Formats: sequence, structure tokens, C-alpha cells
Amino acid sequence: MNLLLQSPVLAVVIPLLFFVVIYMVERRSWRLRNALAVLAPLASFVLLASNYTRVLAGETVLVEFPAILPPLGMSFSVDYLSLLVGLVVAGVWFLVAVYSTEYMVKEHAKNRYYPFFTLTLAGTLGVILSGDLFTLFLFFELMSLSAYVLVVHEETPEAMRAGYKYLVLTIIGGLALFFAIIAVFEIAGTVSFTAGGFVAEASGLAVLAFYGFLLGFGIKAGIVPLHVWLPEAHPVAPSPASALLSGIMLKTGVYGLIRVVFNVFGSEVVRAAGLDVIMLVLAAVTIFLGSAVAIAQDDIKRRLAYSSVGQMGYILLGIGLLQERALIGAIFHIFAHAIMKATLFLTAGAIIYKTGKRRVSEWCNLGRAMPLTMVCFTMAALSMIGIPPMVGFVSKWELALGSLDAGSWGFVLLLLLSSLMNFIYYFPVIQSTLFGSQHGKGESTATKPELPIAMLAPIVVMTLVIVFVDLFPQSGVLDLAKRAAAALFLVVK
Amino acid sequence: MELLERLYTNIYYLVAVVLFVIGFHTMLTHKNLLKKLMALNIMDTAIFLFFVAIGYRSGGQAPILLPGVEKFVNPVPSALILTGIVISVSFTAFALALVVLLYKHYGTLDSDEIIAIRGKKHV
Amino acid sequence: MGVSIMHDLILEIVNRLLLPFIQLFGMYILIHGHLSPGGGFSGGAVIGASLILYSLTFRFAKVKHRMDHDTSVFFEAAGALIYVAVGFVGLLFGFNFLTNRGVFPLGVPGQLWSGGMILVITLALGAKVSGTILSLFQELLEGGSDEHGTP
Amino acid sequence: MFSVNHAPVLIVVMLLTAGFIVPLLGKKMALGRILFLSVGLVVVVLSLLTTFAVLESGTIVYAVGGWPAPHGIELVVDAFAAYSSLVISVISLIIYWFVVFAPREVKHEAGYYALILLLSAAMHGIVMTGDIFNLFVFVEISSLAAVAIIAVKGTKESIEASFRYLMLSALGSGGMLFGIALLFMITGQLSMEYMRVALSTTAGQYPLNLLTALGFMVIGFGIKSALFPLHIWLPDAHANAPTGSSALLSGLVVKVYIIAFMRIAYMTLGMDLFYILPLRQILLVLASLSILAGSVFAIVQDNIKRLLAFSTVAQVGYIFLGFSLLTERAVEGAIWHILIHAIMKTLLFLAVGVVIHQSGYKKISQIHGLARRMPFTFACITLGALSMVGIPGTAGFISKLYLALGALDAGQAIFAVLILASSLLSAIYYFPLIITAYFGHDALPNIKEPSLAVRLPLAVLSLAILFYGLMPSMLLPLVRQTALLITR
Repeated sequence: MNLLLQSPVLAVVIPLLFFVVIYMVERRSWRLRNALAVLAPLASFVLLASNYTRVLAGETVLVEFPAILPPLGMSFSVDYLSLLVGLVVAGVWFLVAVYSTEYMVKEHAKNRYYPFFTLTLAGTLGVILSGDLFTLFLFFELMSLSAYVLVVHEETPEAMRAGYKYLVLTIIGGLALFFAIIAVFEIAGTVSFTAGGFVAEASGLAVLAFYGFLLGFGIKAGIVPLHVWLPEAHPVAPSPASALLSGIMLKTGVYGLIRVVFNVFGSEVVRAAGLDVIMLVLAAVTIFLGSAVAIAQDDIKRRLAYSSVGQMGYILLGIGLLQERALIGAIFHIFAHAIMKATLFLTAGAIIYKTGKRRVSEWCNLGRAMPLTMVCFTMAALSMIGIPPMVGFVSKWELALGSLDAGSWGFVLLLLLSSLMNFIYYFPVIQSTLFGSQHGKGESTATKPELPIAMLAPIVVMTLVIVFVDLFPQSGVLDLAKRAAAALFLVVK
Repeated sequence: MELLERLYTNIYYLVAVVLFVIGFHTMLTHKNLLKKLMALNIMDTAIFLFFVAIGYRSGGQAPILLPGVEKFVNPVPSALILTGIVISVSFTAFALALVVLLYKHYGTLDSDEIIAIRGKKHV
Repeated sequence: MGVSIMHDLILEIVNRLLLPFIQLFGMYILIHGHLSPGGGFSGGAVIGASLILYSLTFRFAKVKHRMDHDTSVFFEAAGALIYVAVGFVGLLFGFNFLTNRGVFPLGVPGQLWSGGMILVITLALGAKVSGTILSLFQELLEGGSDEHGTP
Repeated sequence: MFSVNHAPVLIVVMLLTAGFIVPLLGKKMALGRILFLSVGLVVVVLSLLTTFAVLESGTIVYAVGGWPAPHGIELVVDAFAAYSSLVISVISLIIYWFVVFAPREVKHEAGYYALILLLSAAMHGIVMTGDIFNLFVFVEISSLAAVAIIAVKGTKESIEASFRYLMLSALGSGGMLFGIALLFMITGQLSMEYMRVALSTTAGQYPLNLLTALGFMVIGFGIKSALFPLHIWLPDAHANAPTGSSALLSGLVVKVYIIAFMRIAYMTLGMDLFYILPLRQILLVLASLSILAGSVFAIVQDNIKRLLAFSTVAQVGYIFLGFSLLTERAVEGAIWHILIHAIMKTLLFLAVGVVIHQSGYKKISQIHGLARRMPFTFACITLGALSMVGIPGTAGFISKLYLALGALDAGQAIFAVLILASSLLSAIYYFPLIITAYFGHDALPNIKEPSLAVRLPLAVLSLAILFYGLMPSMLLPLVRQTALLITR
């Protein structure tokens, strides 16, 4: 019983329990339901944060349940990487939950939304806090399937179509992962993450397994040939769900890849088998295509979704370079992109909530009606472009340095090019909303307040994080990312 | 000559196989359900013959160990086949009952027509 | 049911003459099951066939009066139950199920009372088989939909 | 005084006896129902006792009538038999409960119970007997009873389906009997254990006889357990049966024949012969085809029960695949799948039967939004479907895990890929069912959930799916022993 009370386990179990509790109480009181949905991520956040000092002292918190599901067993662990990502997940989830309480008022079927919102949190945290591939897989599937309910929430025909596509690709991804995991188990006899990896050599089956992982996690992360579901599924979901899908759940894909590359295969094996080249090629294609296609989108949520594809390319690049500095960039970008994209989706959601306009071309003069919202949008967009003081800059900087370490000038150019394209698709939005011409006079009269506080507060908080985290190095995010990367490159053989 | 002799010694098996094939052929080619049923019975009989022939010794008697009985038939196959016959009988009875019901429902015993009627309903 | 059965004098009279002998023969086969070829199934089948013959010759309703469907089903079940009961006797005496040797007096080989409980079992089987055969026949005649043809 | 050694024979005898008594009760149906359920319960207890005894002290050999093997009939209750018997008794008790409390679909209630009891008796007999002819007899009883519990529904379609099933089943029995005759010819024995001893010395002398025998056996059991090209009877039969019968047939009966085949294979042939003869390759190919064909046919079905029936064809393929891969973990997977598929398919058939009865809708295209009216039933269906697909955390995942690991152990990754591909296919045919039920326009408001007594078996099966999905360790020793028995 003691095992169950360990904080990483509790962080996963509490949302699971809340899922059940919410399901039971929601018919009685919607206030209690909303409160519980907000409380679940907060509780997980606090539980995770309680590990902070232990983890920073270099300890890895590990809880194992070998009795569950033999021969594989289950385990949870918290190290630098999972602490960082876990805190980001729970934190963003908490803010989005607060936002949801107001945003979802207009929506139908709220009694379905909140339980699955919480269940998806459980899945996502489970992925991040898992101590072995199998536990990761278990929660990965839980997350993917419960997210389906969020994707199709609107129940429009296009939502159902997008949802079906999402579902089929998710299943394919899950099966690819399943194959890869049992192949690894067959080769090595274990699936627990180990520093430096445990697959000794790149045999045929091992390479096949790696492709399986790439396929499975690649589908989730939206790596380019596998991204087809993403631009369909993210826009049709309700905005808070889109923020989570794009901001958080994509990251589980790359998080899994990081674990696979560094803790299952080990960077040496990956390099020796030439698998890094594949990742780099995919990353380059993803960065370029994701950014390029985003330019052509008029629907703001589709544009943001394609932008996410491009950004996942950055992280894959950071992994594929197999350089410590590049990996710092990648890990930091997990954090940075989560915050940025969540902010962007939430602000876009706020605008749609307020005006009902989804098309960028219709967004003239919104700056006057919703000044604070648009300032936040602008800040997040600037950060995406990579303007210096903000978080988006840091990850690009580290990635660029990592590319230079690896001696690949080309990637630096690619990063610059992609920043340029980011600029091309974000700037017009900023321009037309803040400085647009005075056509729609009637709309310019600002209504007070511009947004309910529950929606505005999360956006503002995240914007503050975007702007100021980098200015205060003692916040420790970059430090944590550096330690995580160093730990992943630690080879103990 | 040797072939004929072998055929002669295995005459029961041979007949069993021929019967089996006749039954099988009839079952596959005839459309009338009753004929199919008969064909199945022929097949069963063929197998019974085969089985019983395994234990048969020509000129043997019932294996009741009374004085004077020296050469007797292996009783095991016969006993088994008795059970087989029981099964076959109950199977036939049951199948006949089904045939009656089928005729009631479809008004025909032709398997093709029955399938056609069913197909029409489905479309 | 609307089964029209021929009212034929010759058949009736021949049947009246034959039936006792057929049934007697059936009984003989039953009782000597453990002494000579034959036994529960063969005897039961002969008796069952005689009953069918009887039903076919005389009006069905009349037969129904003598031995209706419920009765045949009863014989069917009773036969099986006696069989099982005999099996349990072995169990009660601490032997395996259906044990004969050591539980029942075996008697002298070749005589009627030999082979322990085999005779009882044969009779039970006879009841079961004849009951089943008749009940199947009646079932088919009545054209009900709950046929179960279990051996 | 009561020795646990008597338990196996009591299981069979009690079920048979109850099967004869129930129709005698006539009008007193309440008594009949009580007898029906209590016999089911006692059998569960007896098979549990048997299982513990087998786990503790090894195989129970029980000579019926006190006559030991070469002459008399023996029950050989090894780990496999105990396991199978346990699965059969537990799952069928759940189905008994459902049949008693669910709305009637069958006119002659007592006769129906009697048939179900006979079928159960025969299934227990099949998995426990050590005598090959006795096995044949039980197979016949079960076949007839299985056909009968389809025909009792009395609709046109069910009569037609059951007649076709009966004919093919009789053909299969003929094949089996021919096979047995040939084996008897070679060995002169009927006890499977003695047959194996005889075969191990004489097999080389009669290669043709042996091959022919096995060919007939494969055809016989192939028909009965719906192996791919011989599966044609199954979809109609299982789809047109009453709910309880569908569950019983798909969940247990089909698998019992596989168990019987495997028992003949390892008890009679021994695994050496299994390897030498081309049997294994043939089975691998047929099993793979079953998996693919069953899944592909299921995709195009609109009738829910037919969909489930085709899915059974695919799942039977899994079990055959696991057994014919013959690595320890693959066999464990197959043994798991016997239980797990029984749970899943029973759950699905019962729940779908409830849905059909409550709403009158039989097709996927009709059930838009029905889940809102029947949330509990559809939650069960969802769980069952997820388990069928093999989502981790559900029981279906366990068997797939072991099967896939076993395929890799055998060095044949292609079969692991096949299993996964078929999971994808099952996702493609199960998810539309769920999605249509949960989303889309509202169904008629007067559709209600069934009574609590009907929901109980569904709940139990759902919990079992979750339980075995996360904690399979309880049955693991039994499964492992069984696998060792087969692969030794």
C-alpha cells in the first residue's frame, strides 16, 4: 500500500480517481464538477513539485509494481526530464482547466467533456512519469483514446471525420509501439528505462523496433509524413482541448522518442546504426513543410496546428543531432512550445468565443475590442518567431548552437528560414488586429470587461511566463533542461 | 495378381471408401435436403463399416468366453460402432425434424431455392 | 394432428398378432444383454420400433391415450436417471463412479443374474432408448419446434 | 470420504442428470430455474476444487467404473483440462444466469435449459476425457446440442442456419470418426495415453495411415471450430441464435473443439510427431488466413451479431496460431485467449442481445445515439470492444502480448505483425459500432436499460476484463503449467 502513496504514482492516480468522482457527481452539481476538474491538475502539480528537491539532488524517484501485468510489470519514475515535462503538463493543464470553466459554458455535453479532460490528464502524466516502456505505452493508449472524446466533442460531421482519422492513426501508432516494445523485450529481456540504453547492438529486429517507435511516436508528434490527422483534429476540438492537444499531447510523442533514443537504445547505438540520419531528414522536412503550409491557412486554428507540426520538427532535430546542447534546446522547446502554443490556442479560442470569427482575414481591429488578449497573442507569436527575450528564442539558440557543435550549418540555415516563415504567418495576424484599418467602426467599441476573468487570467499568466522566464535564470527551467540533457547523455555501460 | 489379392484382403476397407465417396459426392451434388441427409447417412455407414472391419475376423464368433469358442471377433470396434449408430440415429432424427420445419417455413426442400428466398429477404 | 392413418383390417390383425412377439423378442435381447450379443440399445430399439409400428397401424389418438408424449419423455429421463443412480451406488461405497466389481454381487458367469448391476443398467438403457425412439417419432408427428435428439 | 478425485466425473454426471430432470419438472418452472442455476454453481465449485487439486498434486487420472486405461474409459484431468473446465464452468454459469433472467426468446424454456445443460456436460466431458472414442461421443453430444440451441429460436433463419450447421457438423464428425478409426487401426488402442506409446514405436511403419488420419482430424475439427475455409456455417449460425446460445457458442463451444484437437495432438501424437508431420505448417497457414479473412469479412458487416460472429472466426485463428507456433509463450497466449476471448465474446454477445431486445435495432446503422439511452450496456460493449482490439489495460491485450512475444520467440516476426495488423482491422470494425452508438442524433426516448438482474452478468464480465487486463497473475501458474504440458 505504501507504494501507492508515492508522489509520482499519486500524481497519476489522482486524476484517474477524479475521473470517476467527476463522473459520479456531475449530475448533481456542475460547480463541484468544475472545481474537481480544476483541482485534479493542481493536485498533480503540487505532488510533482514536492519531488523537486529530491530530484535536483540527483536522485531518481522510482516506484515499481512488478506484479501488475507480468512479464513486463509497471513502474513510475521521476528524473530531471520527467519532472520538467510533468510540471509543464500539470501546470498548463491547470490553467487550461480554469479557462475551460468559462469557455465551455457555451458548449454542449459538458458532462462528457470534464471527465475525459481529467482522464486525458491521467494518461498524459502517466506517459511522462512512466519508468519503463510498457507503462508508457499503457498510458499512451489511455491518453490517445480519451483524447478522441475531446477531439470529436463538437460532433459536427467534420469533427467526426477528423476524429475517425485520428482514431485509426492512433491505433496504428499504438500497434507500432506495441510491436517495437515487445521486440525490445525480446532482444533485451527488459523494458525499463536505463541511462545509456539497454539495447546492446543494432540487430535487424532492433532496427525494426526503432522504426516501430518512430512510427508510433511520430504519429502522435505529427512528424511530417505521419501528420495527416493533426491539422484536421486540432482545429475541430474546442479551443481548450486544442490547446492541450497541440501544446501538451504532441509532446508525449517527442518525449517518448527522447526516452527511446537515449534510455532504450542509447545514443551510441542509434548513431552506429545510422538511425539519427533518418530522424534528421524527417525533422528537416517537418520543419520546412509544417511552416510553409501554415502560411497558406486562413482558419486560425488550422494555421496554429500546422505551426505545431513545424515546431515538432525542431524538437526532433534536437533529438536527432545527438548533441547535448541540441538536446537542451529540444527539451527546453518542449516547455517553451507548450506554453506558447497553449497561449495562442487559448487566445484564438477567446476571440472565437467572443466574436465567432475563425478566419484570420476577418480579424481586423480586434486589438481595440480585446486589447489585453491581443497583447498576449502578440507576445506568444513573437516568441514563436524567436524574438530574443522570450522563451522561443532560447530553444532556437540552443538548437542552433547544437547544430554548430554537430558541424551542420545547414540546420542553422533551416532554423533561420523557419523563423522567417513563422514571421510570415504570424505577423500579418498581429498587424491586422493591432494596426488594421478602421473599417468595422461598430466593432471598435470596446466592451468591458473584454473577457471573463477565468479566461483572461490563464492567458495572462502564461504570457508572463513566456516573457519573463528567460529574464530570471533562477526560475530554473533552463537549468533543469540542462541537467536533463546531461543525465540523458550519461553513459553507464 | 498380387494386386487383386491385396484388393481381396482389404475388400471391406475398399467398399467402405467407395461408399464414403458415393455419400460425399451425393451430398455435394444433390440439392434436395432429404437426399443430402441420406448421403450423410451413407457416409456414416461407410465409416462404421470401416471401423467394424478393423476388428473383424472371418469365421469369428461373439466374444463370450464360453467353452468351445476359440476364434472370436474383436468386440471393441463393434461396441464403439453401436454408439456411433446411436449418434447417427439421433442426428438423423434431429435433422429430419429440422427438415420438416424448413419445409414449413420455406415451402421447398431445394437448398438453392431456400438460399434464394433468404437472399431476397435480406435485400 | 391431421395425420390420416389408413384403417386397414389386415394390418391391424397382423399387428395384433405380431406385436407381442416383437416385444417379447425385445425383452429377451434386453435381459440377455450381458450374455449374448445385444443389450440396452438393441433391445430398446426393437421395443421402440414395435411401439412405432403400433402407432402407425392404429389411430394416433388411441396410441396417445395409451402412451402419450409425456410418458415417453418420462421413460427417456427415467432410464437415464436410473443409470446415473447405479453409478452413484459405486461412489457411495467408496469406489469410483459406476464401479460394479466389488459393489454388487457378480453371480456365476453364464447365468441370468451375473455381471452385477449390468442387468439393471441394460434395462434402464432399454427404457431410455425405447422412450427416446418413440418420443422422437411423436415429436416429428406433432411437428413441434423443440426437438432435441440426444442419444 | 469424499475425495476430490471424484469431482471431475461428478461435474459431467451432475450436468447430464440435471439435463434430464429439468424437462421432467413440467409446469414447475421456478424449481427448474433454481435447479439450473444451482447445478451451474456446484459445477463451478467442483471445477475449482479440481483445479486446486491438480495444481497441488498433479494430474488426476480417474478410471470410470474402476476399469483402468487400456480397457476402461479414464478421465485424465491435467492442468489443461482443469483450466478448460474452470473456464467453461464459470463462463457458462454467467450465461445460465443471463438466460434465466433475460427476457425469453425461446418458447420451451425447460427444453432449452436441458439442452444447455447437456451441452455443458459434453463440453466438460470433451476437455477431461482420456479416451479418444469417448471424446468423439462427447463431441457428438455437444454438436447436436449446439445445433439444437440455435434451432430453438424457431425463426426461418435460425432453422436454416442450424440445418447447415448440422450437416457440416455431421461431416466433421464423420471426418473425426474416420481419423479415429485409422488411429485405432495403427495402434489398437483407444486410450490416448496408450495410443501415444504405441504410436511412438509404430508411427514410422504407417506414415500414410497416420497422415490420412490427421488429415481427417484437421478437417473434422476444422469444421467444428470454424478454421478458415471451413468456417462458412459459423456467421449464420451464431448470428441467428438466441442471445444466450450465441454467447455460449461463440464464447465456449468453438474453443472446446480446439482444446479437444490440442489434447489429441499432445496426448496422442506427442509433440515430436507434431513437429515431424506437416501439421504445424498447415495450421499456421490456416490460422493466419482465418485471422485475416474473419477480420476482413467483419469489416463489411452491418448486422451487429454477424459482425461479432465473423470476429469469432478471426479470434479462433489467434488460438490456433498460438498453439501451432508452439513456443512456450505463444501457447500461453493461446491458452489465455481461450479464457479471455470467452469473456469478451460472451460479454459482447450478451450486451448486444440486450440492445437488440430493448431497442429492436439489429444494425450498426440504426443505433445512432443509443448509448445515451442505455449508458450501462454500451459502456460494457465499449469495454468489450476495446479489449477485442487489444488496448492495454484490458484483458485482450494480455493474450495478444503473449502471442506476439511467442511469435518473436519462434523467430517469426511476421506472425507478430499479423497479430497487430488484425488488431488494426478489429479496431476498424469495432470502433464504428461504438462511435455510432455514442454520437449522432438521439434515439427514441422509450428505450430503457434492462433490469438489474440482466445487468449483473454484464457487469461481472466487464470487471473480469479489467481485472485480467491489469492483474493476470492469479491464473498465471495454471496457464504456465498448461503451456509446459503442451510444449514439453
